[in-house]
Amino acid sequence: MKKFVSLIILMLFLSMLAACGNSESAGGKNNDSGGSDVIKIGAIYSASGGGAPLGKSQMETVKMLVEQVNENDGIDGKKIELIAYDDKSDQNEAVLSMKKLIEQDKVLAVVGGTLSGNALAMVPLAEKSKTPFIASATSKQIVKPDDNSSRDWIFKTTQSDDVVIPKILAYLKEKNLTKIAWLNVANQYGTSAHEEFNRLKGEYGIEAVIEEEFEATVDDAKAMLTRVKKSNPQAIIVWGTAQESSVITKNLHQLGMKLPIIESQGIGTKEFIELTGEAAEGVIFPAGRLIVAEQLPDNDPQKETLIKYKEDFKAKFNYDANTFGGHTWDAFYLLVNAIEKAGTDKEKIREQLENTKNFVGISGIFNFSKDNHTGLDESSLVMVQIKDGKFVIAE
Amino acid sequence: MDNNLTKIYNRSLKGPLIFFVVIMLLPFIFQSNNYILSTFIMIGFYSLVTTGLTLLIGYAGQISLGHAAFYGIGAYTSAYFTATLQMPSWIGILVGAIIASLVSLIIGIPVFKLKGHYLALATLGFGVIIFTFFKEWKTITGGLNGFFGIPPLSLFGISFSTDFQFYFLIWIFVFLGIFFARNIVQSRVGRALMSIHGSEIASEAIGININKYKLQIFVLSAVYASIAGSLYAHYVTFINPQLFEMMTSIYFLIMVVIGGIGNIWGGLIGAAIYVFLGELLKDIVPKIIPNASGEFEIVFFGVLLVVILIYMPNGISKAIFHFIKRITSNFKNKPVSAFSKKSTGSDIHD
Amino acid sequence: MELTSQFIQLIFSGLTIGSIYALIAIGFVIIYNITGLLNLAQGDFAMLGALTCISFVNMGFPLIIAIAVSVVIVTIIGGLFERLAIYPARNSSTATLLIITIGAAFVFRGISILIWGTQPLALRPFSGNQNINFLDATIQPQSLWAIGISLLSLAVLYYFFNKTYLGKAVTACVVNRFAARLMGISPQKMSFWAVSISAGLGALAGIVIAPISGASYDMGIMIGLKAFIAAVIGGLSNAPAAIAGAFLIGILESFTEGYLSSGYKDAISFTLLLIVLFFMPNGLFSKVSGKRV
Amino acid sequence: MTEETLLKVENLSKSFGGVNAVENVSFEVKKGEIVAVIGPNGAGKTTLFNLVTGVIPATSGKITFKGVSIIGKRPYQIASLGMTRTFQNLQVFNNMTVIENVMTGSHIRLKTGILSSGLRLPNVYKEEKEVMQKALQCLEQVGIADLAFERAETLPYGNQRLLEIARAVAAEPSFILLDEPMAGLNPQESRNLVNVLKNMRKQGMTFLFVEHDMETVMSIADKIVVLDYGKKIAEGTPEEISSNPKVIAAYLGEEEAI
Repeated sequence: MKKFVSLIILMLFLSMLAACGNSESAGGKNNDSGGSDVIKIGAIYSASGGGAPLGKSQMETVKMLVEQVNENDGIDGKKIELIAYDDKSDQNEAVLSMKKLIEQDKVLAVVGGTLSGNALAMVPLAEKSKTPFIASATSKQIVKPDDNSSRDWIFKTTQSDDVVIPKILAYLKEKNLTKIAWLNVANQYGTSAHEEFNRLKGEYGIEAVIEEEFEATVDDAKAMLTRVKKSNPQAIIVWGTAQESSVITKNLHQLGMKLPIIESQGIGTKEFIELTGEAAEGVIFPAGRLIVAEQLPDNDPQKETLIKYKEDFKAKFNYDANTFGGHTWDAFYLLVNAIEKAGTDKEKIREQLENTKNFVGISGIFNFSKDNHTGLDESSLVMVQIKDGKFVIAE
Repeated sequence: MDNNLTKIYNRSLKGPLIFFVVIMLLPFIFQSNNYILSTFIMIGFYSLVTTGLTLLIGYAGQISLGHAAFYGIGAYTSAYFTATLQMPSWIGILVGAIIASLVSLIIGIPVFKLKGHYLALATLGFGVIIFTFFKEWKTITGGLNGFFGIPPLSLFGISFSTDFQFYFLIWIFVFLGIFFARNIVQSRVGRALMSIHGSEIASEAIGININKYKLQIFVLSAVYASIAGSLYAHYVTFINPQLFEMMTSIYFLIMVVIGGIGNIWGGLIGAAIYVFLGELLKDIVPKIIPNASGEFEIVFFGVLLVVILIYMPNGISKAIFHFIKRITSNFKNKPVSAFSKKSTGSDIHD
Repeated sequence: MELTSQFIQLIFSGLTIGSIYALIAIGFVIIYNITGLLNLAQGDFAMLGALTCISFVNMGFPLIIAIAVSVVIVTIIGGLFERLAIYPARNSSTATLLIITIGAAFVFRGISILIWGTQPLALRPFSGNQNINFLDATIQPQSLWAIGISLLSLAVLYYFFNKTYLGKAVTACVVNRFAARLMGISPQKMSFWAVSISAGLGALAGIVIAPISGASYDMGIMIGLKAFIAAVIGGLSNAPAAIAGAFLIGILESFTEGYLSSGYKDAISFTLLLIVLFFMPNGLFSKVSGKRV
Repeated sequence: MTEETLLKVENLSKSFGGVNAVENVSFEVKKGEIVAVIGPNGAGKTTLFNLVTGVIPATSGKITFKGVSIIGKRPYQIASLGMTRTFQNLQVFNNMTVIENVMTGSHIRLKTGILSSGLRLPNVYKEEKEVMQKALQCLEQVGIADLAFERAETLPYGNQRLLEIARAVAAEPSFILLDEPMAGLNPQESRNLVNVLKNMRKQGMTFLFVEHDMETVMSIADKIVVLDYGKKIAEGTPEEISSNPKVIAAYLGEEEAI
């Protein structure tokens, strides 16, 4: 028995090498027959691992949209073939998957990158191979690197920190709240926003009376928050995603700190409200219009698109669509739009993407240019408040 | 009598050379496919780390769950010296190795007073502490935002910027690393290491300074990891602390154990299986279960891991070498000498 | 006054999380002493317990029944895990067994993504949200539940191990495996019970913490690890010491967060661990034994 | 020349948590002698061995070997002075072949370090060949040279004992401690081992050994040290010991207790 199983396992591994060779030749053949009847698009999201709370809905969004487009006869009669990989929130997986998409699957373009780190690791590969890549991660380095390396082929559908933070700062200034406590989750998402906050706060005359970090695995932050309480801020900014922000928000409530609480766009999910309960009441955060779609006036250009995405998604996956999936919707349809107009030439797709104007998406209305590969400005965001367990547009 | 040594130590270069030639020829077959090349390059990085770890775990019998730290030290040192200080690559690699060996020495002195699970936990603890350094020492490492713009490796005036070039570089390092390790294993030092695994009290009684050897081999394995890390940083050009957290150390241990302890090729085999298995699951799983994403791969990987270790507790390399031996002995009709008949019960240390 | 209130706040935060660590740490101690196994999937039992319980509550079961049923289910999963993964490999090396438990942890995490997805889920507190004020410090009722339930389970465990036949048999295995075998107690059977019971305890810990931190597929990793540190700091061979270690780690963490920065929380726990390992390898609370090594 | 003192133990004591395992023991071993330590179970014989070889630290007392104090020295340092040992519970290196076990025994006689072995410098090969020859000789000396390439763990118990002795000899020590070398051997194996030891003594080796088998002790020991409850109760030639009333009482006492 033991020998038998050992043998089977051994065979499996031997077949693995063979499989590698096979898939290579198969990939080659597909390429030879020319991409004339299908359009190959690659997707890489973190559907499992640490980034999964964001990446799973992105992966499901892109799969759903491909189905929809193909049901409607594809792009100019050509079906889309989606090749999707889960990078498992691991940078090496992301790099290997990107190479596989480019070199072996020979995709026309790639959408993906849930986590900024993974997206940043994929960027040079897309750039080098001249493959259009539309990322859904937040870091502004993805399209506007500090070292000024080239980003011709890279686009991004999320509001960078340099769009989100000014929105918040402007809001605080307007409400005349100048003494602020800043708390961020100790990961890339939190620290990059923190940097941006520190860079810009002066311009808005805002002062941080205390700056703290908390772990993504935090269970109880009351200890740290008592320190925050002592520093007497006028408002508190909590920068994290749903689970950790929920703990902080609940703790603030328990400590009886009745201050304006401003959080990040990362809490814009129903789970946050469920997790946080009554403590979530009154929390304000900047968000795309997706979560408040129903409350938009009928003449809002985004309304129809938003509601359709929401309904489709809910019907198919039985949970609510969220902002993260929305970024993927934008990435995918920007690409589809570009292919429809420019055909299947990579350089032309790139040019088309760069010149896309007034594209109505989920995250906002996109206006790209040579210097702006994000295409979104502050108007894509609204301040949203939690009231009676619902997201409402704040005034 | 001159050939006596070959009775216990397989010094034959035939197998390794054939393997080396095959490895060196592969890129010419896959030249157009950077994906396959980079799969092999990843195996190369891991093999370098796991070969060092095999000396520590497989021969000296000491567990480490902190080697991602040394991998990271190599990567960050190289990144800092080449990107920030604009120095040549070899200086980064060298300084990384020196820092890694110093750190491992400082860690090793207290840690190797411990055994078994306690040792595992202590090394894991050091791994977490060094990870905290990567995370918090923002002026050097860039913190959680990561370290950008590491230049491609350039050695001896050659720049290794393509997968094709890098492939040769990393595999030459791997083979040098394996041969160095193999030479160590087949010598006085190797026997001393194995004796520590066999019985610490007995090896001390015949005059082996077990703490010295544990420490030496720990430092050596840290240097292996550091060099691999340096090369890795130049290869990916972007690193962040998350690459060097606890799970990475655990993955290294997984590779060593599934590869097989007590065999110097075990590290390479384990690394290859780990990478191939991951890539293979990526292809196979969606075919079995449509619409499946990564979590299925993780489940399959976990199940396979458990099954492999239940049925091959000594790792896969042993099974592979037995298999090769069977095939080759089928070719040669009869054992050549009376000796080989006798030694069927013995295992040659490769 | 403010100083005392902050102090009490920190103590309660520490005790709450410490009580969670304690429940899991005891699981470690039981398994470690009976099987010599370091089970890195221990924290995942907490995750499974919490998520299962949330599912039952959402189906409309009363909380108490949901808790009971999910503890039983996870106990069974623990038993299966022991039979399918640990038992067949019981004679393997430390490293091999360690990795088998990691493999099992992968499986648990993967399966729970499949069942519950990746978004964190909520469990309502056992008894309302009305905070209790105690000397100016704010205490959640759930904290009291956490501390209370862990103390209660410790009492039940004490009774089990000292008064019931099965419990005594398990204890006998801990003290002397060989002697236990002579008495007709099979260590293999005890290994099964040990892992099952630890799984049940883990599940309970997960359920208790869920209303405080929420529950998601990856919550087990850090909880499990911290509980293990706690067990080692206290002393792996001694359950009460492990519990003391768990509360100590909980309080240490809460004070680090309260007075320093939470970025260093893990590093500080591990530093304490290393200090204990180097200077008191039998744990902080172990008596100096005259036993020959 | 034969009167040269090799090992000198003075007032040696060791207590474990208040229990005296060895108490105030003194004796000497001269070069070329075979000295036996006997005593009922729990008399402290193995503890004495562990003290002399540095495995456990002494509570008080002095041990000098070749005129050098070895108190506080680590076992490997003591071994490098020329003292090796075997173990009551066999400590063969199961993960190696028989000959590698013995080659490991030659450790202190070799110089190769990590760098020179890793780079395989020319002198390494020469050294390796020599150590292998030496190991084969040691195996021949104990009569198991034909098993050289078997895995150590596959050897029967008796041969593992011989292997431990060969490993101890490979270090070319001047003094070997044997902890119950006859335990678990059948009569023929025992006789064989006695011959091996006698031959080695002829070549100038000195032995200190613990043994229960009185026949062996009486036949090869030059001097016997008797321990009871950690104290030395007698010392002398086999003839003196066999007629010593204290010794008889200690042994009879033990038998009565059974």
